[in-house]
Amino acid sequence: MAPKLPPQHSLQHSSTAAAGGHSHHDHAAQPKGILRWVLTTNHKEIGSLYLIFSLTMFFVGGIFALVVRAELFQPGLQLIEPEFFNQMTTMHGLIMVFAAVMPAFTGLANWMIPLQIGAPDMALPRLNNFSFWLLPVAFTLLLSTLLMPGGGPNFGWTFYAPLSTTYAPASTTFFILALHIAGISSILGAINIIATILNMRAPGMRMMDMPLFVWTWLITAFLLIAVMPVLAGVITMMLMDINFGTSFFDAAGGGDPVLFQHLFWFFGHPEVYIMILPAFGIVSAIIPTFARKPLFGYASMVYATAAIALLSFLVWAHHMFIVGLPLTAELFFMYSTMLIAVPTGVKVFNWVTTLFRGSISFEPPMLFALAFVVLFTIGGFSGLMLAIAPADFQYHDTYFVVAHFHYVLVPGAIFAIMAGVYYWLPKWTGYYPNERLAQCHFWCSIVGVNLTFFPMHFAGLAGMPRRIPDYALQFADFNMLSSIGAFFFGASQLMFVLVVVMCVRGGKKAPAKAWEGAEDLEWSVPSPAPLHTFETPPVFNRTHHHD
Amino acid sequence: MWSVVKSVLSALLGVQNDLKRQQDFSSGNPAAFIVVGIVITLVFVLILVGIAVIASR
Amino acid sequence: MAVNDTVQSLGVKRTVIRTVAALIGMFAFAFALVPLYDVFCSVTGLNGKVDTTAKAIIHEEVDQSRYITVQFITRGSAGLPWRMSVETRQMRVHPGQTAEVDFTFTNNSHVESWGRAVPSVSPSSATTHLRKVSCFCFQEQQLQGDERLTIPLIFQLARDLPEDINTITLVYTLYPVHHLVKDISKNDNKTIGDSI
Amino acid sequence: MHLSWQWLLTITSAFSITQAHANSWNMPVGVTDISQDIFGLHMAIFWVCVVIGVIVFGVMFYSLFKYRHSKGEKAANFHEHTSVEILWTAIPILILVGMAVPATATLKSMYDSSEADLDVMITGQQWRWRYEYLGEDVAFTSNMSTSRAQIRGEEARDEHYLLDVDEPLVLPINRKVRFLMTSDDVIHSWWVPELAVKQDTIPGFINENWVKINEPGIYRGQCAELCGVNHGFMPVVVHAMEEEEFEAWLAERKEAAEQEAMGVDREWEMEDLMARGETVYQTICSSCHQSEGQGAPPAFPALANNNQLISDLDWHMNRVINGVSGAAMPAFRSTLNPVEIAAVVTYTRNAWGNETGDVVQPATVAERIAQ
Repeated sequence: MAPKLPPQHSLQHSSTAAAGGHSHHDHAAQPKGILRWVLTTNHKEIGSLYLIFSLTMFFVGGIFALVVRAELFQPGLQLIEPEFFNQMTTMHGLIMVFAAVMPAFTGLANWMIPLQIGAPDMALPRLNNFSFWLLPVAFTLLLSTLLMPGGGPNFGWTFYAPLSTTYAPASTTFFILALHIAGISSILGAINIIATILNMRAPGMRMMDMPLFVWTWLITAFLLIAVMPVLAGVITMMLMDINFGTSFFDAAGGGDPVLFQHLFWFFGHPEVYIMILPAFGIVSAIIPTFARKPLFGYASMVYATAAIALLSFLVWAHHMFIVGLPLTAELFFMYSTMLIAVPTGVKVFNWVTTLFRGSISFEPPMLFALAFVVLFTIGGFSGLMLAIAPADFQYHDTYFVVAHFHYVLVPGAIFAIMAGVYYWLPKWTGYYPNERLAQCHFWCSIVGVNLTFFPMHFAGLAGMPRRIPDYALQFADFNMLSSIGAFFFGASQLMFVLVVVMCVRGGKKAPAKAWEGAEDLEWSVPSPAPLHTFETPPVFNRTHHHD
Repeated sequence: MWSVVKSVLSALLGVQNDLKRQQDFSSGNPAAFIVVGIVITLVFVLILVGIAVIASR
Repeated sequence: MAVNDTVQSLGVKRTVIRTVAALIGMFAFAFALVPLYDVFCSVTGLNGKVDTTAKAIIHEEVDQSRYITVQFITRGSAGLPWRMSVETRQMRVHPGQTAEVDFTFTNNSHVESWGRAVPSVSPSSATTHLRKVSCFCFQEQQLQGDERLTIPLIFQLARDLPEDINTITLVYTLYPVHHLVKDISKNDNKTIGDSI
Repeated sequence: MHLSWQWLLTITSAFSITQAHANSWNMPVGVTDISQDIFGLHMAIFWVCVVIGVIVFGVMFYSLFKYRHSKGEKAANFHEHTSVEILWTAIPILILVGMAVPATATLKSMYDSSEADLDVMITGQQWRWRYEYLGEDVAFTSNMSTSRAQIRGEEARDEHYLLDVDEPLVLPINRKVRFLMTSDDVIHSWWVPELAVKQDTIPGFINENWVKINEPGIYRGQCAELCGVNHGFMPVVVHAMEEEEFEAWLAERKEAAEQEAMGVDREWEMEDLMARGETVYQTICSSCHQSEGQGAPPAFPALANNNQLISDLDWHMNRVINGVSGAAMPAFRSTLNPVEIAAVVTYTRNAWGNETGDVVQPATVAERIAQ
């Protein structure tokens, strides 16, 4: 008997599942117009809100990045002052991490998790609405600090004390408040996702039958629950240091600036995985679909994700190899960091083996997923290099690190989000995205991403520190290339907006099962997915198409 | 018990076959896995600390 | 259906309660990490952070075979018109031997102020082997205008000091303490816009 | 394992030594044993990544090419293979152990700062470095000497644009120099790539590192940790010279310091103070308070036409000597000598329309610093 793989299944439709729920009592008096969106408790509408918000913020953060790249186009100070430059690098990081990548994943989770597990909605719909609307509040507040006297946060998205406490601009209190609100939003979102996944699965669907996107989000949500309170704790301590005369991080009062870094990275490293684990889930859905072959090593994938999540709590001080840790600590964190490469490698091997002897086609979601595998792996390689503590003494705080984490986050997290959007757009809108435009978007993005970030490896190795507004002449060529690439990449993303807008308005009609090889539960409801699905739980059968 | 330990160990490496996984998930007691998982993680940390201490001599 | 719904909503409720409990726990844990970190530092000597409590002398045989150079460095900081000096910049001691060195604090201004000397030890692996019998570290000192104060530091190096350490550097940084001179310091800090 | 690593190191360094100096693409090989070890590690792990990458991407692109749907390829249906999975877990672990062994050895030698011949204390300060040769009575600050005009593009940029300082750190070669590092304000990071020393300087805490330079030369680096507005303008320059040359330099510096100390007791003319003061102001003060004293409020107040400054000499001197806690204004009593402080105070009280006519004598300053 061949072993069975779970996410391959068929669905017995209950007769009402696809019929939509216009008559459902909860939704009898639905508000119209703008209020409908403000008050909505529907997971699909909230999902869309999250995605629209995150796309907007992606452009805001992107413009900040372009301001930075424009200044760095040539040596010398041409366009902006160092003070504003620091605010731009800081805001770019904060916005991209907390307002673009994280909400995008939450948006995808809102849309897809109920569809993938056969639930009618999220477990806590009203909380869902609240956690979304906290985000615009938080980031309006954060962006408004740029207009305050003394300017906005200028201490980097890692806001190391005492630069962010004793020496910070007056607006820092508002920055802390904004981060608190964003943190609460993430936490509430995580609670909702956990409650949904654990309690709302269709009858017959066991944990190990869940699609990997659901699995990776479950693990991500647990990570959020574990580390967002730590972030809240750290910024609360900062707040107290700034306003109430404590000295958690102030050596003058017996505190320790290094403690800040320990606490921050205890949050920060799992945070990095929060931004990549759902991406693993998306890619693990797309590759089998377009290779028309079941995912290789489903169980390994789940376990590897859990192992990565667990290990992420044991490696934080690899961000701190040069703060003067004792030798033993340095060795411990070097070893644990190197080990994290193992489960990550397992994932890459699994994806490649899924492709092996498949029947592969290259629709836009697949293109982005394949680019993810290659470029994320390159980011993984530079991560492995950074794990070697003595070598990190040279890499640390240089553009090599900038190149590393942008490879992991841009063609990593962001490409996976775009892959997910292209993959699920037919389900959301009922139309296929424009193939040629999407292809064009893909190839431009690939060129842009590599042109922007690849030269940064060289600039870093040659000795360019990060977060500097001006640089020595030997770095000029690399920076010019990076800046050209950044503007090209930024402009290419307008095509993405165009594809999405066009797809919402019309295009080639998509059937319920929009992709030939797609297997998960969401493809059993019509395209576009009606506002209310699975109001009568579907019966989940584990059958195996490929046996 | 040994089977649980084995499952958790293979989870740590990210290697597991489907048959074993089916067994794990039908055993129906996640608490055992969580407890064993935490214990093994602690043991893993201690081993790593041990290696680091020895190596730094 | 209805039965199913209640089962489900009970499950949701339980999950929410558990996750919220975990959240509160993690938030408390973040604050608990601060004292835990101090404990960890004083056990391992991480970061050269010095244990602030005075230790009793342990009478152990002096290790005549080794000499350790102990350097003393004193530093001032912005906002405190004090000078801190040490009678000798370095001394050589045997492990196990008790040694004494005088530190002098001088207030160069004509008004009273408060300061505090924050110690740090390098290499950090020596931290746990440096026993301070009497020390002014972290204690707030008050000096009247133009006052001068000499305080001894009595210390002992443990015999089990690692073999590869032959120089220990003890640095004191003087910081102003603001609580009593708050009004002056507030002015100092907040009016930078219209003054210096 | 160790042998194979040595072998890798040899070829990789042979590879790069030919192009070491002109190479601006790769990490410098450096001029210390440690930096060369690190370079070896860097190249070894790089080639490991390249080999793994070639294999993994090779299989991937082969599959993408070979098993195309458009070619009518039928998909297979396998989805697990325990022994293959164990194999591809075990091999990376072995490779990692192979990397960890030499990395551990290098790290251990980096941490061994015992038996140093010379101690230098490095203090980071917004935005300059201060160097003190412990026990030698020689100390100075090192400021970036690249002019604002070059940064603004009003002047041609020279070869060492942004990487030039007024006073480099001078070190002897072939001697073990121990660095003690700390900071006066925020966290900085002292970095010279060719010495492979990058270490955070942390306020209130002391860090240690060391270097033994093999070749004389001038080595340049920068502050690596974001430390505020002028983070990008805080270069490090190390001038490594032969031991005798270094001794001569040190003796000369000591004598110069004594000369300077004698200047404290004599009565200075206003002109001399103004001239000296302008130099001090432009190297030390102008990065924040700007070259014409116009400042950059709110962080850096204007000095020109500053009423408080003009009306209160005592307050002004206190600011310069003792600094402002929690702001970028450091206490200059320990970094400038009385002559310099007197000069710069006199200068700021009489420049840009601050026509107070005050002349501050070095002796007055000296009295305020050490009573």
